[in-house]
Amino acid sequence: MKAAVISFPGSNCDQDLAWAFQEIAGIDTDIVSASETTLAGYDIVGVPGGFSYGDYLRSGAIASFSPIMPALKAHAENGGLVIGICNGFQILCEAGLLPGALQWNKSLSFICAPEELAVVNTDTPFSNAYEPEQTITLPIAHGEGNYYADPDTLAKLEANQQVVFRYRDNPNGSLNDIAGLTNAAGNVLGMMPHPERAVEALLGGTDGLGVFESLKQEVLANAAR
Amino acid sequence: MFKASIYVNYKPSVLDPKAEAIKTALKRMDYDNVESVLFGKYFELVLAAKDEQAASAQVDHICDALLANVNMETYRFELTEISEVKA
Amino acid sequence: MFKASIYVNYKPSVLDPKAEAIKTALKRMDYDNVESVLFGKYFELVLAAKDEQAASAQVDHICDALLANVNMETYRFELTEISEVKA
Amino acid sequence: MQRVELDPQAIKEQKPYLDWGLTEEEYDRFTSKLGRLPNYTEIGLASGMWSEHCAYKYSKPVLKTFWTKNDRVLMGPGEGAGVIDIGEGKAVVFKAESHNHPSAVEPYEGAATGVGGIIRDIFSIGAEPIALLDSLSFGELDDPHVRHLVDEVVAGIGGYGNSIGIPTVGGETNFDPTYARNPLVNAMCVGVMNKDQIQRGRAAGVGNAIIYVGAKTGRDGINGASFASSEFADDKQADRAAVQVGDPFMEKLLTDACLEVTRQHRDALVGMQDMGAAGLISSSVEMADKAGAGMALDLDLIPQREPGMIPFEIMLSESQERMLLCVRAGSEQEIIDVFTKYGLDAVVCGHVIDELRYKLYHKGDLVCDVPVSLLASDAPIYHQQGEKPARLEHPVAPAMPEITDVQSTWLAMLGQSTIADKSSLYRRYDAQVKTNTVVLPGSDAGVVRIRGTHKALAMTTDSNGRYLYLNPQRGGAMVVAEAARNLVASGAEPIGITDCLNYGDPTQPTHFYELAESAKGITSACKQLNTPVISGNVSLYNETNGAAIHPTPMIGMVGLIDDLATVTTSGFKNAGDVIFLVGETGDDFNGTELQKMLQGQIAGELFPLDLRAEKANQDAVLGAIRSGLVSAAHDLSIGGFAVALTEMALQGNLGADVTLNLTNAQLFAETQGRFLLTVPADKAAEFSAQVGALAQEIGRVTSGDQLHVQTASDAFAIDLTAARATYEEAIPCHMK
Ligand SMILES: Nc1ncnc2c1ncn2[C@@H]1O[C@H](COP(=O)(O)OP(=O)(O)O)[C@@H](O)[C@H]1O
Ligand SMILES: [Mg+2]
Repeated sequence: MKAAVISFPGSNCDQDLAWAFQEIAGIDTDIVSASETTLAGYDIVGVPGGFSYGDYLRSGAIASFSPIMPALKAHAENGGLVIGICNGFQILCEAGLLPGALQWNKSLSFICAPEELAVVNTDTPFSNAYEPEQTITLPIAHGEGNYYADPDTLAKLEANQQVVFRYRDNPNGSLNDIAGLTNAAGNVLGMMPHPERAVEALLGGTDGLGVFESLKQEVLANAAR
Repeated sequence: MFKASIYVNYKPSVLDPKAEAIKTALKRMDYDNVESVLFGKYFELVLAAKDEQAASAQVDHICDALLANVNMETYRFELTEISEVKA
Repeated sequence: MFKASIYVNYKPSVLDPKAEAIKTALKRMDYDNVESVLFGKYFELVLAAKDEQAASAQVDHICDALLANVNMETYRFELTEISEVKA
Repeated sequence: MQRVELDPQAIKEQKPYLDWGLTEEEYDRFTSKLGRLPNYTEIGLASGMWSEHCAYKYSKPVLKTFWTKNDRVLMGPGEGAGVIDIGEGKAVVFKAESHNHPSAVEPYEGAATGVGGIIRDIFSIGAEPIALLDSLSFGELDDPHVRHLVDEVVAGIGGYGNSIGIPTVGGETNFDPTYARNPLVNAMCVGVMNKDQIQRGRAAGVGNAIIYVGAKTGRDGINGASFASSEFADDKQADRAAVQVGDPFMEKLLTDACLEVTRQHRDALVGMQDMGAAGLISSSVEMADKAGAGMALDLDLIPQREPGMIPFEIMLSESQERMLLCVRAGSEQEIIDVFTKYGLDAVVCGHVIDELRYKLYHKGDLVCDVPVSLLASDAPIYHQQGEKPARLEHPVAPAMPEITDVQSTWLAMLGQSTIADKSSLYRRYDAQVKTNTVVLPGSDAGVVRIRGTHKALAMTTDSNGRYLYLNPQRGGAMVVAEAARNLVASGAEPIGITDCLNYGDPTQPTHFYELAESAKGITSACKQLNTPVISGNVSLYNETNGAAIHPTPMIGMVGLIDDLATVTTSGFKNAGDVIFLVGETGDDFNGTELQKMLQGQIAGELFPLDLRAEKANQDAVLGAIRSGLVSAAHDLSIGGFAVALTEMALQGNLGADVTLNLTNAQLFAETQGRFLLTVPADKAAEFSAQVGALAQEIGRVTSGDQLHVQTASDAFAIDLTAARATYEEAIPCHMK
């Protein structure tokens, strides 16, 4: 089982995510530069947080033109697992792998704080280790995490049960309290909260472990199939 | 050589928190006569192209792909032919 | 009723990392023909004022005090009289 | 803005250097040492290099008195940052920097570029930056201009630190009218490295190449160093030429590339330094001077953002995100390739030469040819005489504060801006990126683990201008003591400090007195607490229209935790834990928040500090923590016992029941050397045996939402719901 974490110029959670995959979940993990053009051989691809290319135009906008993106899109189209966290979520939206967009927080300020989330769909490769409606606490750290999609898109993704995590106490103005969601096929997840920051009790919590355990189970199950 | 003046704005249906903040600030400054605020991005590109049609197609693609997020933004642009570019 | 179209840009001597980032991205997208990029802000205010002069004075003050950071940015605006405002 | 280059004779007559901060005497001194009239470039360079910011011409005699060495110090002041051995082959590197003047003019970019600058100091030593802290002092929040400054400064610090991906794990925010037009914006960065890889800013070896790396040079921040070395008058607010814009994205690339060079290309690298104050001139001259070498640069090779820049501008520009390297001849390409890989500009722009001169070529002309030392070690040093300010001669002691309604005083204290909860501000900083932050902002110190070991570093920034205003020397010692208490309460042994010395115009004998006296106090505390000064920064001329700020040295202190298991935080942990108060409490009110709140002034004789008792108490607390006896610890600082107890309760969501033999007013006294600790009931006897009479049992943690307090004269309760509302909403309410 292998995971790749894509490192864009300006990514700053790439090491953190790779650490969580490698040291916590025990998945063999490589950091792959965004200037590479292939992701062959990886079961899971992580798109990490940070400020790719400075995020100077819109978060994630410039990263979505990186050389690695065609390979990432191909990986996703072939059913490969993709998890985008924070800036990774923004990149996946900009690249069209996830619906909608992330706008400035309602407060217009960056927020770094623990947030309570409800796991509203446990039937995904990213959340099957959680209990339905379980409340978990994960840190958020973003300025642009206010999820927006037009009414049609929103209705569709709700009907399709694509929402995986919802804020209990919406910190940023996201529509329908959306903190994380998948694509229609269910193999690509984007979420603003940082599960990789909640995998060690020493650092204040382990509620993020479920995401990594879910992914690991999914890959093992796929391999057995 | 062409100069493209490009305007990118939120779609009217999208609530723009920055425009809202400006409205609030204007209220606080006692500008009660300001009826509406739109806050967008403005770009100027200078580009070489063989004719206006080619320039227009290119700028359109640049806007659609990069400068605007068409999920929530719209864009428009104007082209002017310019003779020379200042370095 | 007046509509003010306001443009706020960095002063030429101020480093603009945003414009640099866009230039780099355009290069990567193979738009080598783009010579220069300017990235600014664009505002549209609709405001009530008794005449153009009054509107202009107000908009100027709003720009100076709120919309532009005059340490680093310059602004310009155009006023158009409009008959009615769309809500 | 087109600069006209006056010829040497015209310079002599028209004295343009006066506007750049150089005096006539200094011009004469430079001229006589040079042996001819300096040209426009040369005198421009002198104005930058002889500014207080670069030459420390007033502060150097004071800095020399600092205690800078013990057996742990690997590198003291004199380089980008200082280095301390922390065992297991590792070292901690830290320094602080002030960006007060730029932040007063352009708060977002001023604060952001302050952060950017201090990060470069850390990685220029070869250390990986692991944490940031800040120390902010503003005027009162009822002033809209102050609110604007707070908002923008906080956004700027977060904007840079969050983006570059270094957690901001601690800091402080103070409010006092003294800072209304002259905010203090100090930033500190901490890094970790292998102790055998220390890198110095040296340019040695004739023929070796000087390589310029990073952002292009523009006209931003020209004369920034001399700008920071002169005071503000309102009419100068219009002077906006000095604004620099930070690019954290570029700096992230620069950090990674420079660390790769120091780790993997050590043989090729001779020295490296960041371009901070006075940009290219200061970095290049210092590198040559420290190595006793000469240097020649070709300015046509310097990457430039704007056309038509003259040598003066190129050399004095303070464009951000630039570094200067000295690289062995023949290895240039190897180094350039590293930077190219990260998409950064890197160009050879000069060489080390075999004469001790500093030479600049521009469009084929030799535009500067001066002895290296004339710009560096031979800069003037002034031995200023201090004079005791009148206010200190006959301090008028106000009456003892009288507390009529202790509950309402208690709540009102919690709502004072300097005491109230700052989370609405530090929530805007990413405190967790890199996933090593063990203790987040909100406790006494930020704690960051060191991967691959069982160790952690605790860190804090502290200042208290009010204490120094009443007594610069004792106040200076108190700030160091407080910083150490914050670390001890977190379970760390204090190991060293950095500082930012924020004062008024040093040419005024009374301000110089404040500077010199506080250095004495800092030194005595450093020695007592075994925390040498390993780096620092001076910011003088903090004045607006002739009025100086309170003398405000900022102390950044780092402590070592050998075993992660002993990290301690301040929130109550369990109902039933026994509460101990360490240290005696006196009638200590002059200079306190209580005095300010009730009497609207800071006045009288500052209360005493017993450094030996302070050290004994700190040792006892640290010993108890290391023995695993302590479940929560908090030092008593501004607001005294009442504030500390409330904070422990609010953080732990638990109440308390305490009985003290103190007067109501003493609940708010700021007597030094005190801690509140909680100890699990089954360990209380062992704790008492170990700590003895230094600690006094005063009560228990309870599960309720009340603090029940019995003093010498009263029994009363504080409702924690109300306390929380006051404490947490005070600042957000003001900022609305
Ligand atoms: N207040 C101080 N206390 C101790 N050392 C100081 C102090 N001020 C400056 N130094 C030391 O002097 C040297 C030069 O400082 P500075 O010019 O501020 O560095 P930089 O050029 O990186 O900004 C540094 O090593 C710094 O640590
Ligand atoms: Mg404390």
